[in-house]
Amino acid sequence: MSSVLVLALTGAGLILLGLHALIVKVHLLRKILALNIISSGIFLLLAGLAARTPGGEPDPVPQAMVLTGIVVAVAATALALALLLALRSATGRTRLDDDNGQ
Amino acid sequence: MAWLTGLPLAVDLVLGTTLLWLAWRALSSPDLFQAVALFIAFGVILGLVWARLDTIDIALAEIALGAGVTGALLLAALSQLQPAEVDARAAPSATGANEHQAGQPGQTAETADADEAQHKPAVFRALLAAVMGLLLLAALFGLGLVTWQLWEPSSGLTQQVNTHLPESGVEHPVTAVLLNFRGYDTLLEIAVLLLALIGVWSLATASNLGDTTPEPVLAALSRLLAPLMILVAAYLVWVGAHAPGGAFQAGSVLGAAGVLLRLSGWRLPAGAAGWPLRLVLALGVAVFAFIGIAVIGLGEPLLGYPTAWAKHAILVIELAATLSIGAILASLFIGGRP
Amino acid sequence: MLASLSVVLLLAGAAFFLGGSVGMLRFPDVYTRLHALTKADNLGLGLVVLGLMLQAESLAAVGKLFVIWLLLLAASATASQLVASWAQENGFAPWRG
Amino acid sequence: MQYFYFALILFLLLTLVAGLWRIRRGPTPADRMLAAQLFGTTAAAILLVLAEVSDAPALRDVALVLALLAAITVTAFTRRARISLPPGDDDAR
Amino acid sequence: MLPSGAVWTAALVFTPLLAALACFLAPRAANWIGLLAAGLTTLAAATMVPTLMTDGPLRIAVGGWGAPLGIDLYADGLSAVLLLMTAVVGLGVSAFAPAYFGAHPQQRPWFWPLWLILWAALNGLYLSADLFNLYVMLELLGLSAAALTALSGGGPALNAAMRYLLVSLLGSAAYLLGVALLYHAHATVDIALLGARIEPGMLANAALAVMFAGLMLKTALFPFHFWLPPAHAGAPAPVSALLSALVIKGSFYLLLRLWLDLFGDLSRLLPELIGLLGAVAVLWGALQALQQQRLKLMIAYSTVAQIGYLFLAFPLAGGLNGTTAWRAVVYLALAHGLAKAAMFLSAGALLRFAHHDRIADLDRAVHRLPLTLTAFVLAGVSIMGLPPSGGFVGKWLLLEAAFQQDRWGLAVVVLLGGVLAAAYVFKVVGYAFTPTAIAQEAESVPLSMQWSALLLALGAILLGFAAPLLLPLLDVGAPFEPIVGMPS
Repeated sequence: MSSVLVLALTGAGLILLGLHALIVKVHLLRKILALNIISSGIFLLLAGLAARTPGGEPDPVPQAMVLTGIVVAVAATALALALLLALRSATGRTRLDDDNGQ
Repeated sequence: MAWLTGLPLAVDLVLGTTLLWLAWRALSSPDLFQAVALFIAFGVILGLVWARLDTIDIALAEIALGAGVTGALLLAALSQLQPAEVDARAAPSATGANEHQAGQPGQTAETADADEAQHKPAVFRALLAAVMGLLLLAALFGLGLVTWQLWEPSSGLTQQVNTHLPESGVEHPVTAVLLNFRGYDTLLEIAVLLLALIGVWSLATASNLGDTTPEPVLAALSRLLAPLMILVAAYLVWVGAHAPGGAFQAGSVLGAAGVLLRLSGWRLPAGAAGWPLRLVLALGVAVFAFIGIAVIGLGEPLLGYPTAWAKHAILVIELAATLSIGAILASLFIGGRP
Repeated sequence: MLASLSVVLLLAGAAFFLGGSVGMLRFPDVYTRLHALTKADNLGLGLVVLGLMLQAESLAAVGKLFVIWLLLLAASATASQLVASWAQENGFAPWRG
Repeated sequence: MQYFYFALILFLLLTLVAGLWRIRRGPTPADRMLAAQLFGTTAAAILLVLAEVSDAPALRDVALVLALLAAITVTAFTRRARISLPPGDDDAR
Repeated sequence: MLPSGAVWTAALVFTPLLAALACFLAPRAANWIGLLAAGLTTLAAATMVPTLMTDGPLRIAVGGWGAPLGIDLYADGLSAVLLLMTAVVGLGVSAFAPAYFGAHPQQRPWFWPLWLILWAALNGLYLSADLFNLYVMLELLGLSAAALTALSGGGPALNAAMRYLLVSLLGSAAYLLGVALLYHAHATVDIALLGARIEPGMLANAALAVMFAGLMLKTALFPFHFWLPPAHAGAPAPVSALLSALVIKGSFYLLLRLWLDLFGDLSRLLPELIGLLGAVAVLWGALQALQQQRLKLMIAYSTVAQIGYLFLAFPLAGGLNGTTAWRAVVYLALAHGLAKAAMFLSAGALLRFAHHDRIADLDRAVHRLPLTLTAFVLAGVSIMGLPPSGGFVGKWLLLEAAFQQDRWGLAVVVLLGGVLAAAYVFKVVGYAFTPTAIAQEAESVPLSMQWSALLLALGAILLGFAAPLLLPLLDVGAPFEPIVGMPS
């Protein structure tokens, strides 16, 4: 049991590592990686806690949710990467423009 | 020999620490290529973690996607972002010297991934970093505490799933949840994939992959592997009815087959690249929605398959979904409109 | 008897994995590291797979294990080939002495 | 026997972590990819042992998928390296 | 279990979804498929009104399993009015789009499937009673909105879309974290079941914190509004209308639901804080709008201000006659949806007309494009909150709640926000009457573009008269009362 707790806490750590990088890093590819790591952390928490059933067989419902989440994350990553490439070819930049207005 | 009982815990500690270290390095190493490579490794370790947690369906999906389409997508994006990198790295004598300066000739300043904008004063930045660090630590502490609090055995919905499993049409609980109990989510999630592809196509970032002639060894490998991947995908759909596996995992492997074929220079015949391809891409959502709505005519609720037909309905949906997911993932990798 | 043979095979496999990793870390250039990789892949995994085959519950499981080994063998052979030719094309001279 | 398997897993895991150092260190992308390949092989071995120890034969399918896809990353990498060279410039250096 | 209920519920989500597939398969027929789907979806939204009025709120177990094992759909008055507003705005934008994209043929085949998926996601969001299903809807909504933002291409739009996508993904990730915590604490993700099982404590507070942070980020409440102006101003005009009028309402609705059904009793401090942020948003957004030189950016900042109003209900809800405050902000959300869509569509028509949207160079647009300027002014009337518009009804109710509880500060913010809105709307009108030195080149604007804007603006005004009809509908199922009916 306790080893599953270790992995769930790892999930919490991943979320915050990712969040930190998402805010601090400016390169968009890095931000995309950060978002993926945040999602992975959340999935680890969601499915990690599913393993604390008394019978030992993990709860299938969170497993299904994580599977759904993983596929959504891939879709989002693909769209974000395509946007990054389009932004790069339009402006030559791979970071967000800090200017809020035009 | 009491220390032996600590071995499983030691395995998990190593896995957890490695995961955190990989995430940290992937997010902070100065070289983007290294970051992506470490991120792919992160995916594999995460797959091992899922295996340790006995969540084998997730392990399958994580490995199939991480080692397949996601990894290839990231590497392809990187190759378009840093076209001149190889020239910059070609100094044969270098032993780690050039990994510290990602910004090479041909890369402009922004690919060097300098951390923060430079116009703010240093004191302000340090203060901001300190405040943010404190906030994040507090959040980590809170999240850890909550996780700790949740730490008492609980069966969640396991019992209810098992009770209704015989009516679901499949024997594997996770597949039953995905395709029957929470099939609505799954239907929409295939729609999310299709949506991402429409978004990618609307951006029309044509990929320049696959225009060179493939290495002979690569062509040979893909001739061997692609049929095997299709076989394994079919096996995963079949096995999903009673064991870990199913449409997502199978679709991910199918998508990987598409990526491999594309990498070895294969292209869709021109006749198939138009609406036949689109039909395959849309098939998953269409079939799922069609069956889900058609059952209303039989007096069933939305997406409620009659128990006698559930098995067949799920099989048809899974086959269509596998084809679509595979085709969408491969098309996401290829990028530009066919 | 079968069990102890299996343990011996697994241990031998583990030793080759160790060798592969040490080689990966210690060998001087990419070509010699290629050798380290192939040792771990071909032999290390092969021995582990063989050890596990002795414990396998069915013939199908044995077959699956064998296929996994073959696949990784093919992958590592291809990878070695591709990486070596890449290294040569990009002007990395093999390490001598 | 259980603990023997766990010890084996731990050992393999540690060699895998050691291999990570090469991914991080490089120095060339080729080194990183070789290390990644070794990484995949070791992970497959761990999955197979784990299938034995937790009596979950389905984990072999995970190893199978990993073995099947192991070539893709390395292939994607080499394609990337080729594409980025200007056409006809392959023998220049 | 009502078969008719299941039928229209299915129609509300699946009509736009399947139409999106059809547009994807037959891009050349996209205009016709899209318009047909818009009509059918609006019809479905309209047919459910009498059903709800006679039978009360509706709960449908998808697949027949029922919560907690399966996913439940739930429709009450709150869902219904938002579905209706979405349908009306959707119809208007769909009528505007063919002519608009006639000038941008390369964007048209992508606009339709993306917009129809966005519509399906919104309808699904308003109908779902399942927190995880809502997560999938949020992602569907966020990804389609980001892709639509990028549609016009070019550096600024792509930059805005990228920022929007990252923000949106972070917001839904935070929301999902809250869902994970709640599921593991209470073994369900059904909102009604959770409402019965949730109890004050650290876990509930943690879930509240992450879910609200994520959704406030997505709703662009001050100070999380940074991503909104460039995204809403940079997108093609019909997309701007969708983003401003509809998309932010989706995440706001979810915030409202969570607050009403799950978290309302947890904190005394949080509603005050949210109200304060809302008040700052009202003033800050309006001041920023006043300073903008470009029409679309001005309208976008106006949205930042109008979002602020929606959050003013939180501090009022706990007090005397708190449901009035909720009714008020829902009414404001409806009025803003119609009015803001009309404004952005007018801006689109003006852009087509003059090829620029510099406010100072509008050059007698009022004479040359009277329909469009009328639409803009009528929408402005609702945004300002002047009678007899929908915005007036909303603000009136909000003021009533504030006065009853002696919250004078909030009342002042409401009034001041209206004055500032009047200032920025009249600034535009003033320039539209003024001739400029250089004669403007002008292109004729298709009537369908002008009329769809005008009809939406008229809708925003008519909303003021519709209050006797809409407020009873809003109360179906008593969404603002503390106790929610349990699933049967």
